[in-house]
Amino acid sequence: MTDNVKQQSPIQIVWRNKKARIGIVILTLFVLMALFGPLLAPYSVTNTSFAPAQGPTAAHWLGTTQSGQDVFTQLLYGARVSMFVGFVSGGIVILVALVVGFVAGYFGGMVDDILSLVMNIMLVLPGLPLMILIAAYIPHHGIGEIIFVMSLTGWAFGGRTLRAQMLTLSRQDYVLSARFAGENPFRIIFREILPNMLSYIIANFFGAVTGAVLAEAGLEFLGLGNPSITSWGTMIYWAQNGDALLNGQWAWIIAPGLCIALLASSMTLINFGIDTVANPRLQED
Amino acid sequence: MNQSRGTAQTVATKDSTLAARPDRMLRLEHVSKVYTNRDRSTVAASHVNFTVEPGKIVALIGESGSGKTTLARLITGIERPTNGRITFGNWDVTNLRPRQLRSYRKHVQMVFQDPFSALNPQNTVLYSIVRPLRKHLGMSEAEARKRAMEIMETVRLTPVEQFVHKKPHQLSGGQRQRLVIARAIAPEPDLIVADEPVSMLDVSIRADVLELINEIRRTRNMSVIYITHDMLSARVLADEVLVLYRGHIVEQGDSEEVLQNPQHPYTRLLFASVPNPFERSASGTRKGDGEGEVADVTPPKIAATTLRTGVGCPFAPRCPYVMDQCMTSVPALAGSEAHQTACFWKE
Amino acid sequence: MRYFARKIGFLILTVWIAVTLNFIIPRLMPGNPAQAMMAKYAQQGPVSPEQEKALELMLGLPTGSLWSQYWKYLIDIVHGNFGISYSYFPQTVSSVIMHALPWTLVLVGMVTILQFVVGTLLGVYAAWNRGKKFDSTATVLLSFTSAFPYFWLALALIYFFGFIHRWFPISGGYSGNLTPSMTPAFWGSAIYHSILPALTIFITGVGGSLLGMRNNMINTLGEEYILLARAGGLKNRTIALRYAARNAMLPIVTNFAMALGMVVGGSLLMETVFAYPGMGYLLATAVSNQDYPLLQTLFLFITISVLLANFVADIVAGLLDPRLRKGATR
Amino acid sequence: MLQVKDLSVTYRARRGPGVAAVRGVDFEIPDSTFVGLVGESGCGKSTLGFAIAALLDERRNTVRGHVLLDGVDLYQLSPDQLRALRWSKLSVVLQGGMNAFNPVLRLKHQFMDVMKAHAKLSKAEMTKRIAQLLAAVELDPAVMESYPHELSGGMKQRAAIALALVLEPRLVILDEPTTALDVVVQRSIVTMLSQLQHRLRFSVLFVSHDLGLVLEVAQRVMVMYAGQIVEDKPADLIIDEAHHPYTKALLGCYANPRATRVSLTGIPGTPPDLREHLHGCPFAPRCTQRMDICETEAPRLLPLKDGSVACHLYTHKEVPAR
Amino acid sequence: GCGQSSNNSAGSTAASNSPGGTVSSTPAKSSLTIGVDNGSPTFQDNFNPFAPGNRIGTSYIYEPLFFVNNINGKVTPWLGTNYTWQNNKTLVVTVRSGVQWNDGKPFSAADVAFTFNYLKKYPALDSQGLWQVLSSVTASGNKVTFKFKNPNVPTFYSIASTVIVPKHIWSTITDPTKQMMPNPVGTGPYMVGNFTPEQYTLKKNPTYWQADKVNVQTLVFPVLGNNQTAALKLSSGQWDWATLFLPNVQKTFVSKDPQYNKYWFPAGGVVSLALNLTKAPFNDVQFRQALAYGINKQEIAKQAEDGYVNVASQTGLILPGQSKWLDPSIPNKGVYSYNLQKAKQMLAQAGYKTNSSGQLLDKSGKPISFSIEVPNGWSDWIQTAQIIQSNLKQLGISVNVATPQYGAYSSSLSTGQFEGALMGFGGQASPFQAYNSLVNSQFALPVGQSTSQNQERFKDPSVDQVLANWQQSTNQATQQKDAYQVEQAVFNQVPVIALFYGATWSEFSTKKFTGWPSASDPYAPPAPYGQPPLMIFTHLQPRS
Ligand SMILES: Nc1ncnc2c1ncn2[C@@H]1O[C@H](COP(=O)(O)OP(=O)(O)OP(=O)(O)O)[C@@H](O)[C@H]1O
Ligand SMILES: Nc1ncnc2c1ncn2[C@@H]1O[C@H](COP(=O)(O)OP(=O)(O)OP(=O)(O)O)[C@@H](O)[C@H]1O
Ligand SMILES: [Mg+2]
Ligand SMILES: [Mg+2]
Repeated sequence: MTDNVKQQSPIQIVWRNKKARIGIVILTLFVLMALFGPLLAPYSVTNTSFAPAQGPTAAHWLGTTQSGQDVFTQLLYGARVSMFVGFVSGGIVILVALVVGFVAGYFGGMVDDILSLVMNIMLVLPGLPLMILIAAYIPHHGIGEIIFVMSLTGWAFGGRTLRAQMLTLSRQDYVLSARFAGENPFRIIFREILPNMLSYIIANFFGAVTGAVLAEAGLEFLGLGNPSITSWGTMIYWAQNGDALLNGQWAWIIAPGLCIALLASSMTLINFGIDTVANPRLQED
Repeated sequence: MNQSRGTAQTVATKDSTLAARPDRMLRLEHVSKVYTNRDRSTVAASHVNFTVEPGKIVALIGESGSGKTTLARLITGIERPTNGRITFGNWDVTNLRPRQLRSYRKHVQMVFQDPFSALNPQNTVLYSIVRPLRKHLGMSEAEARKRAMEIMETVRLTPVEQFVHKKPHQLSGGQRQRLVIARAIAPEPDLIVADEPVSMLDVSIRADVLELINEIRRTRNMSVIYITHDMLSARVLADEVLVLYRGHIVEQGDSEEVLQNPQHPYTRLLFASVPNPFERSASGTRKGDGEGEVADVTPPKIAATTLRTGVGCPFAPRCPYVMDQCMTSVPALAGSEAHQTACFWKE
Repeated sequence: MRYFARKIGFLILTVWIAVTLNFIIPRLMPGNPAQAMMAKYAQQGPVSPEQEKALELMLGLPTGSLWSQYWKYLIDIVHGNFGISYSYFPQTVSSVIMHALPWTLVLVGMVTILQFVVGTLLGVYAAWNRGKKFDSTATVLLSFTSAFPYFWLALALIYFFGFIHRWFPISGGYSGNLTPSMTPAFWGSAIYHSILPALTIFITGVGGSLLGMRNNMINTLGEEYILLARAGGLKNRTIALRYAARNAMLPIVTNFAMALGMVVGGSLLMETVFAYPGMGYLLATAVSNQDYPLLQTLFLFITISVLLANFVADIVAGLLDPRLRKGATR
Repeated sequence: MLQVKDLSVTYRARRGPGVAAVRGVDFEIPDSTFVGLVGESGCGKSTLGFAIAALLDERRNTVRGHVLLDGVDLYQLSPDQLRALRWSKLSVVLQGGMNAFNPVLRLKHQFMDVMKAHAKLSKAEMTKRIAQLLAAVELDPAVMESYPHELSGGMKQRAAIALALVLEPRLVILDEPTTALDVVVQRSIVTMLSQLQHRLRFSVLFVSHDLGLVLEVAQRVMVMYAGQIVEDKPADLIIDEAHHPYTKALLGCYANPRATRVSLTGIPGTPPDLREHLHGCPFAPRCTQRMDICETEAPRLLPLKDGSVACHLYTHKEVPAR
Repeated sequence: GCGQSSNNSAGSTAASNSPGGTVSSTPAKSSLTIGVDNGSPTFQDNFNPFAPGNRIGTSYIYEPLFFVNNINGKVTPWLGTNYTWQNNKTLVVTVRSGVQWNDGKPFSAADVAFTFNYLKKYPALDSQGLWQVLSSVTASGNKVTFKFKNPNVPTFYSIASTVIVPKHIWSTITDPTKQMMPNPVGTGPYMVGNFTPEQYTLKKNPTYWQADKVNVQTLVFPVLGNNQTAALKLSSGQWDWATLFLPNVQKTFVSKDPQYNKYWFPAGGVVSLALNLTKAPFNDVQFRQALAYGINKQEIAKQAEDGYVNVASQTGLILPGQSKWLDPSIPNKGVYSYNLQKAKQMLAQAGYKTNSSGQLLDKSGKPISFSIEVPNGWSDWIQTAQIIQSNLKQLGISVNVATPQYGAYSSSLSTGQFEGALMGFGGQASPFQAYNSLVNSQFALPVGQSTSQNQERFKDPSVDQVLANWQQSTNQATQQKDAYQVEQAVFNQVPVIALFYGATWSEFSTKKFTGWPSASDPYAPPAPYGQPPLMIFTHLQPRS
């Protein structure tokens, strides 16, 4: 009767997954880049004194912008904003999703019906167009506003999965047992249920971050963001306003896009691993 | 409408040394529970009356869907009855507010069917036992730990030091169920409701767990409601037996009485369905070949589910001895105090 | 029947909410959206009060209490009257949209379906050959390509295939000297123009379909009925397609909503880069032109298209999955 | 008819030792015999059943030994030969959960898929055959038009048995076919199964953890412990003549409803970890009649007068060494 | 039957080209492809001169009374042959005879009078606000008489540039802004040819009154697409004439075909930093002057505008085009050259202190910080604001660059609810128009009320007085004297901080036609929109 299969810690399971390992390595690199970018950057990000619109050279690995900034420096700084926006929006999205998912999943009944309906509606409202619509009306576009728009349009997906998960878990006998042990609802949620859905939360978090990073880039590209910050999205915005392609400055456009793609896919890859925690069937042989 | 089937029955006690203490007596009076879904409603309990005296083990027997778990959930306050009253000592279980419910559960605990899902995979053995001690008995962490270890001794999770930091997945099925039981007895409840506590366990472990429950009952003088579909284990463990069919109690009484001499056709069907290895060595033939007792009773037909509830005996559609009377009125429990049956048919 | 009734109810409710959002959002934000337009005219010279009145009348600015505005707005929408576009003045918003709609519908619709079919089939193949070379290469590679920002990929394609090599046109939906018509020349031109845009959606989208299908397929392959089908000596093809893939499809069809929302967003960015005459580019220009009536109606149309597609997906899911039809599990 | 020779199955692990779930099993099932296979959870019953049906995923485990069906070794066949042989000679019935049938196909079509894979039959012929079979398992033939979710658990299990019989196989392997069901339903299905077996004369390998149930329906019972068969006997004899201490202990876990009240005894201890190499008799740690040799030497399955047993008690006393 | 021949020419273009079709880089000899009309983003078939969102080609079809060259203010007779001020409240214009509408009907003074009275009838059409000044317009013979309510001489330029529409068509149109006009009737050199939402052609009007001077037979207007693709198309030689901001134009355009590819980016207006003069410290002249010194306009011109433009004179005049108006006593042609030291000094003198962390404090002791609003997506302006931001940081002023949508930007400017904003002004034929709308306190409405002019809300009665004088005078010398006074005021009081001259972007190819305007022959701005094309097309000669 003993459960003979020795359990591995979730982290081991994730790390054992080859794809997840690649993802973790890439993500770590980007986190380091965001943290230490300014130290690594060859120049100051506000320095506009270089010969403008140059292709890659030894001094400027990725060339310079049309207004004479070093593209590589911008790329390093851009990691900060892009990841900040991504992770903060992702965090807020997950927080909102958790609260809504919990309230809906734990209390059930009418509350659940209403919240589920709201989530389903939010889900079918197309995200980017809604973001554009809101961004088009918002008078100011600071980072805060971008994060707000992102969170507002992004929470429903996480909310729905977390609600479902919450629903499943709160029907588990051990939750009922905890009630028999005299635990209060608060503790039941945080001590009994939450730890068991951690992998879902993290997977959803990464999903939300990926979405936010891509959406931020999209908004910035459309000029609906804040072009005076340096993020990978604004880099592409400026690159295309500065006709980078026309000038043959492909590095100016390719580099930030590649970073976005790598960052986003690193999280997708990590999620391969995290999926296997919740669903052993997906584990690699 | 269903007329009264007499007031709550007190099942006779065999052991007079355990005097009835009314402050720890569970009493169900005309308890009904109707689940209403979108398009249909299910009567999961119908006019159930019984009492459980302190220190007694009462078995609830019935096939799947007969309403056993429903009764357990009603008694433990997880759900509220649609009708009727449940009292435990001075508690009116039917009207507990959340705060009261929590203190009620110091006195009434539950053991779940599936020890795999009743334990949080993240929590250690010690934590699982310490929590109810702290919450219900208000012990300090140190006290609770000490006490928890004693309880582990009681349920024979020994050597204790080896087990305290294990997590459920490191335990065998039997050990898990012991842990579940340890958890339930930790706050020193007066009543434990055990919903099929051994049905998920291997036969080789069942006896031990049942024995443990029995022992605890004896040493701690708790009442136990033992829910099962397995008549044999009920017979081993219980003092009294209640047979449930579609939310109705169709037979009840002293366990030896009822199980040695089942009266209701449904009880007979159940009894005949129990696999019995010893049967064959006696007869020397395989049951399937001949008539045997099983052939007496018609197997359930799909049509049974379409029966309109409330009219006639619930078992009538499956009953081999069905009479006209059965279709129009509901039989009430009748018979001696030690053995009552709700059936119009008499042998 | 109940299943469909509920779906229709949800459809109507969501449309109503989208409509109401459209009504509320502009009113929550500071400034009168039409001021933008007036200010633009006013740049050319002083605006007298009479002129302002005339402009307001010309643009059809709302008057009256909020409730009466809302009523009028709802009634107008029911009558298909979405007002007049500022940037296409005096054309109605609906006629402007009707010109853009087919482009997006055909291009995005076709590519989405293609991408979905190809991705799903590849997903089936990858899951069936789990752990083999194709599986591991395809999953990693495609999770990378599906993380490409749409606009970025579009720019790269334009640069390499449109500008450097000049194999494909870099913008527009068809050659300008052809009149939209059902002639082969026009269709040829339209298809030729749609190749790079289509490629953009396809490359970024196919990964999602593959990965989604692969996961579901792996789950499904672990089900008992698959084992039973194998024990039954069914052909691998039958097991893979009729038993596994068909069931693995179900959650995907139901989750079409999310996928479609993404495609719509992606195609919007793609169209903007390619100056493709569809809804997405129209939406992006409506933003920069401050054409709020157009902007709102576009959003509404996009929402309704997504909703309808979802509705269809739900129906298809219902047809594929008998459990849904009875409303048994839901 | 079915011969299993020295069959071993190991579930490979990515790291460390794999799970040796079946360890050198030998037995035969003659024609038209109802054989029960019992043992505690995790002792390898299902694995053995699946190995006999050649259903184990070869990428994840190693199967050694031979499974001969009418003299043909299943593990020597090409995939196509194996496919042809499946179901027509050997079929399986799995636990009666929600998942034994494809949820999106009508039962009829699932029956037909199997029939089409093996024989060319017209639609009408197939329909007729399905109706016959459903009637044989006491189901309304109209049920064939239903989807799986429209059936109750018991009905589904009957249908699964009908499906197993659709090609008149020689051997049907049933893996815990009634565990998910209620006693009453279980009883009626087992009864029906045993009558069918009697009538149609196919062989049955009935896998269950419920010795009581198996003893009632089977002609022969094999008791499995830790991946090995420890006792193999005609069912009639087991109660009175069980040889292996494990079998005896198992029997002690059942109460006789007809007899007067008895207390039950469990078997203390837990089964061994199948990942480990086992020294000596795997049951030794739990055995009340343990001898020194049990700790060091593994007993082999040796024939007795009726059946066979793997226990040193008999190797050394009653059974003369060969 | 219209324009079969020109359709063919466009059609043959497609046929002869690569399968893409859009790659119409080598159209027929006598046609020009012009990249100017953007659509929104596709074309609607509307050539109604009064409708917002009409086609750029509309201005190739309708003509004004006089052609006014905004570069130097030179007036060329067009549909009007001559004008006289009978007094400063009466203007008489003589109308050209022998002109035909392109539907064959004759053009007359009655059409002119009809047009102006039509604007009166439909105020929504009177985008220049003519009828705030006019009292009547009447025709008799070939003369049209404009009577004014008050003397307002500079209004002549507005009258001159108003396009004339045919009475026989428009007299029956009762909702002129909503009238779709796919086949417009005008007097101009071109008429509508072939139309699709992605491209349209104009063909030469055979009965044009100066048909002999017009050598280009067909004009092709493809949809511009977005900036990115437009630049790629221009660079790859698909267009003969375009108006795009191209970075590094020498490399990205000229070098692709150095013999023929030309550009000319003349100044067309002043881009300035407007500060809200109703708020402290912006209401302090010395503060504004210090800022004017503290902003590196040179760097802005170089970085944000790729060095295509010049630093603007603080006088508000567009130099060198309007140099005849420039008061010679103003130093350095009115440019506040960048001088950080001087700026700091001036601030200190004016009593602004800095705190320990280097922040500049206002009079109440709070650190000065403000935001500069720039319309969303105007990337060169955003860059400009970013440079200002880093310049002013040197002075201890913290600037936030806000990029609201144009509507929000425009409404905060017009209601005066802004701190700083980039703003364009000027570019008209007469400096009076620029000054009037920049500093006339008549427009400086209280904060909260909407105004389209003097949005920085500058008030100086003496300046108002001078402007009123100027407005009434038909005398060149008086006007000059008044202009000097206003210049001085604008230069010294810095109502807005002039940054650089906004350019008229124009790239063209001389491969097929020569005679384009240039710095040495600035007969018209080189823009393919507005009225300059009317002038330019009478100058273009086929290359022999
Ligand atoms: N939450 C619920 N909603 C609707 N019906 C319910 C609900 N819970 C139980 N039922 C129905 O009530 C009846 C009794 O169920 P209950 O779970 O009490 O049976 P049980 O005797 O415990 O059966 P089992 O042996 O299968 O556990 C069944 O028909 C069941 O379907
Ligand atoms: N896919 C697998 N990978 C690794 N180990 C496995 C796998 N399947 C089963 N096992 C292990 O093999 C042993 C035998 O499993 P099996 O399922 O055959 O037991 P069983 O006798 O059928 O048990 P039960 O009565 O619980 O069904 C167990 O220890 C189990 O943990
Ligand atoms: Mg139950
Ligand atoms: Mg098994």
